[in-house]
Amino acid sequence: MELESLYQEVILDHYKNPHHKGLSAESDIQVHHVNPSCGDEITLNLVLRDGGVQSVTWNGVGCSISQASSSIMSELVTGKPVDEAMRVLESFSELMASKGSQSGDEEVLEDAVALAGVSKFPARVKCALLGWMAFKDAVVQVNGREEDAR
Amino acid sequence: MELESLYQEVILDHYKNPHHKGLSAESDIQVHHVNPSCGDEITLNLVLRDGGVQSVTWNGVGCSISQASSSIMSELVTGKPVDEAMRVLESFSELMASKGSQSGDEEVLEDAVALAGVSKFPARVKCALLGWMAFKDAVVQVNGREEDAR
Amino acid sequence: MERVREDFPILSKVMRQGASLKYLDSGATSQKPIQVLDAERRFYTESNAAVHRGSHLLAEQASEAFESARQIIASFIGAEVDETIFTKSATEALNAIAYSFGNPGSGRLCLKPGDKVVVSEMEHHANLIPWQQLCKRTGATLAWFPITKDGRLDLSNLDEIVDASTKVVAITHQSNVLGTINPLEAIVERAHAVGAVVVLDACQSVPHMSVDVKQLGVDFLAFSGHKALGPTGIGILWGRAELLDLMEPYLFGGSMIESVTMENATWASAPRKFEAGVPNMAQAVGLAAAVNYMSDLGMDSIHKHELALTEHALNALNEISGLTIIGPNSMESRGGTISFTIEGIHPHDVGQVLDQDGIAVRTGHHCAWPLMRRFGVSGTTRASFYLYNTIAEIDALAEGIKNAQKFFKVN
Amino acid sequence: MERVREDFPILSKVMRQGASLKYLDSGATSQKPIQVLDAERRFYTESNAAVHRGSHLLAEQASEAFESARQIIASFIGAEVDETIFTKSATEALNAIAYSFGNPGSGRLCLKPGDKVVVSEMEHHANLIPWQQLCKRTGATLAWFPITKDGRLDLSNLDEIVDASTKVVAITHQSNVLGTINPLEAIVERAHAVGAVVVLDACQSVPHMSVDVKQLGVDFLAFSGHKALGPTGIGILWGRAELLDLMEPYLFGGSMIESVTMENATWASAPRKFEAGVPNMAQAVGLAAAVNYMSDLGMDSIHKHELALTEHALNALNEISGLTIIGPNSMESRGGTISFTIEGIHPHDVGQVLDQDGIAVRTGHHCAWPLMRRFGVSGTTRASFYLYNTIAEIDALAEGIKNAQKFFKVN
Ligand SMILES: Cc1ncc(COP(=O)(O)O)c(C=O)c1O
Ligand SMILES: Cc1ncc(COP(=O)(O)O)c(C=O)c1O
Repeated sequence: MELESLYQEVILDHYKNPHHKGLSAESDIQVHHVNPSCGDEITLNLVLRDGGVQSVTWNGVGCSISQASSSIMSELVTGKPVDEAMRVLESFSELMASKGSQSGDEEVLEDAVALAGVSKFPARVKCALLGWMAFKDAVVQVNGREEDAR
Repeated sequence: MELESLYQEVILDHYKNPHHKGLSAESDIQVHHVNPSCGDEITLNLVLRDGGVQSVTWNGVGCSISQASSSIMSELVTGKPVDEAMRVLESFSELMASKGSQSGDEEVLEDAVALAGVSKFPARVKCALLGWMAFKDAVVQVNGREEDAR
Repeated sequence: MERVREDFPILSKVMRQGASLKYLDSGATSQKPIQVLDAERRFYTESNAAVHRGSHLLAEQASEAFESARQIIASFIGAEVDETIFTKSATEALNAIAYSFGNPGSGRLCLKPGDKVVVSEMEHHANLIPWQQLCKRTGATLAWFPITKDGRLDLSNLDEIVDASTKVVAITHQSNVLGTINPLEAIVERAHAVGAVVVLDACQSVPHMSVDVKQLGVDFLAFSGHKALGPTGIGILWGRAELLDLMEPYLFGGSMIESVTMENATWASAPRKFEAGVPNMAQAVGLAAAVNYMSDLGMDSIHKHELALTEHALNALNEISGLTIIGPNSMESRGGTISFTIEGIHPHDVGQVLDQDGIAVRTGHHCAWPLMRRFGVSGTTRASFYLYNTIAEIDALAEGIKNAQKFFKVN
Repeated sequence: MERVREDFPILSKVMRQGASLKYLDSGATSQKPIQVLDAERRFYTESNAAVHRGSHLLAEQASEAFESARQIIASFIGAEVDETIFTKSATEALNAIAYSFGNPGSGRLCLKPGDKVVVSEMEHHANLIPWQQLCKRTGATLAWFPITKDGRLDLSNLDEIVDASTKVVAITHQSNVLGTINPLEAIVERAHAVGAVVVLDACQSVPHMSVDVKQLGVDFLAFSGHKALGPTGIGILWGRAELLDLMEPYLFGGSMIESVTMENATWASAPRKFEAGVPNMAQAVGLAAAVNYMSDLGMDSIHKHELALTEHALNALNEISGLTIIGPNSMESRGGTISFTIEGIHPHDVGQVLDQDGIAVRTGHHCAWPLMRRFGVSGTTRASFYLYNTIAEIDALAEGIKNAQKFFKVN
């Protein structure tokens, strides 16, 4: 049944017990993203240190897909050099755009491959991407500030 | 052939030799009407005297139907008491709205019955009515002024 | 009502995994009977030409088809034919009014600083944002009726909210989220007492019950064709003749003019004034066919059918534990739109599980985001009914919700 | 081109007195091939649902159909998909731009007193009155290129007319009256040199020749679906991404927002920002089918076919004494639209006689009233050709004109 391929156990686990949920007291930047078609929202705090992602914390309301995806994302990128985190993000975006034709590279995406089934449901792709896009935006904004400061 | 029933000899005669065309030097009122869908225009001068139509003169550009109809109208109403002129107008409007089902009362409409065929062509009805509506408007405006003066 | 389903080819479509379609999303857009599709096609294959502009036979026939469509739709809502304007949608109709009210050429209808526009907290964005923008342009202020916790307009402060400075009261006839049918009489009476005009968003009422503009006593009314069995790309703006007369148009171009120079232009009278360009002729003809379809069934029969479905649905849904109805939980003054939340499952996930069984519902904020905030939810699941729905489809909905609860282990 | 006529059922319609239809009025609206009608019907019977708002299968399929229509149409004019906006008509598209340019929220694109908008004396009312109104709202001034006596833009004062104060140049690609194809290069170059944007009214070019927005170098482009084999009720607004980004929307409602409170709203990005409400989905799908139909034939073949018809027509008409061509009387830079007057017969009467033989032409001012004044006529008779027209139809036109002259005894 397709439903199980969409909602894999990993997803339901992350949904029930999201990681890195709850905003850190301090951050380099805070971003707020919404999905205008459904009203789901995420607030994300990012701390970068020495070219790496020191911490990603978030809060928000959303469906199982968006919550699980944000949880998986924050697990994945934390501790990685920013470059590498962005490559993971690229890889995940590609998977989401694949309309069910890819299963995802487990080496790179780890738990996130469980979201491969989402790519078959165009209306849900945005849910899966909500947290990732917030993370990307946060990185871009911090880097932009540093450029400005130079 | 329908064409001859639309363009009767009477109409072509009035078109070639329109009556009362050329504006009088003086008038109680001058009105200007356009047919916005084709750009045809008429300017009409009206003189009322003792409750009767003393003179109707007009100028303008338009198709054979609008020119002939204005010519016939001015012939018909000149010299008539205003009430009676308005009844002729009513009768003509009714004929134009008849979609080809009426042939018109020759006692009342005289030459204007030649325009009966126009009622079968919805797009031409406005042409036939252009001069008549200008006349009606002129009468209404003069009467309005008199009311205001009272 | 039993035989209508045969007129809607899409209702026999096979969905995911062989499930049959249970279309419970008519609040978003309705399905179309074959009669509407045929009317549009007949227009294109027999009388397609630009209306109002030509003297050739096709142009005559096109004009005849277009203007009789107007007549049919006008009669359907008890309006005069020249008061009935074709727009592309209800959204356009509402924006058109708001633009006129911001144009100094509209005379006493034009708003100024100190004037007030009143809406409600249950408005669809289409009947909210145009007024926000109008207030921004003119310096007028926006006020609104709050909503009670059972999803009714709170009119307890009617006289304070609609005060002497109020120029416009813009309100929905039936909520597209809650199903609430609003009590117009008191509002219209108060609005007119202070000299305000009443704009009615009738998107969710005209398709479902008998609506007569004269009886309602409102001044403007808007609805969309596509929610009323009609084609996409058409809506209706109705306004009282004497107000349309005062109003400046908002779209400028061909067919709406009286005369034009390089520097200036004057306008034709309504409805032409508000229909710039070659109009949506085929869609007008299609909407007239839709209106005829509804009239043949009878709006009262349609309404009765929907009420029966709604009562059945309320009973079935109320039996599900963890389900909360957002909106009136009784049959009093409500139509066939039911919003609800399920404890522990996000609306998107509810919708996904239902979709698996061919049950099409809407999830999210339903273009009524402020209303969501009022109820402290990010969204709801909404089932909305129309003349082609059946009791069996509603039972499937209830069953589907229970499946979702099982799947997400919340019950 | 021979076999296309079979795709257009209306072309075999029997007119007054048994005459066959010779449809020479495609400049007003085109006929539609069966492929377009079938595409619309398929949308309604297989995937009708409100786009962008639902997670159920039908809504997914509707969104897919709607968005691939956008992709097809964008490619057809060499545009990016997110720059391609569905409106109800070219008229709406042009008004939308004008509204944005009058909204302070549009920043540097908003006009102010002292700014100038340049049009031409050959504009359709749809590309004239919106700019008149914009100037009225903002205090900007309107200027225009005059027209030479053979129906060309007089660009001799280009640099004075398009001066440093010019913010917008809005011009037609091909005149709907004269058939003139305007030389855009010089205009675009000058406009950009002074920092003005160029708005192209492509209503009469996109259906008839290959148009590539990037190659033309313009900033905005508008055309209507119904003149391009597509359904009524749809038009396209194209604009450069960076300009659309700056622009405020002009219709407010569902689907165009990012977030909404009772007091405020923020916008989604283009194209969504400019498409408030449930869009004209079926018409978008129909227009994509029309575009595919044209692409399959090839725009160059279509254009060549029309040029052959035009050359034949000019020759035939020039042989008729008492006939005057209004517009270019040669094949240089002109398309298949020919306006003319007949000495001693009013256009209405010419049209009537032609109609008697099933020949459908347009008569009057063609929504270009200032142009009529320029040529000192109250109206013209206009024949306009498209891919389905034949040499025989043009011969019938010439014959018909001679009959009219006989009937009215002017020759
Ligand atoms: C040159 C030109 N511009 C604009 C328009 C307006 O197009 P529409 O009426 O489809 O909005 C037309 C057609 O009427 C036209 O020929
Ligand atoms: C209550 C209400 N008002 C306005 C609208 C807007 O209608 P449309 O999108 O057809 O313009 C809708 C539907 O989306 C609605 O339900």
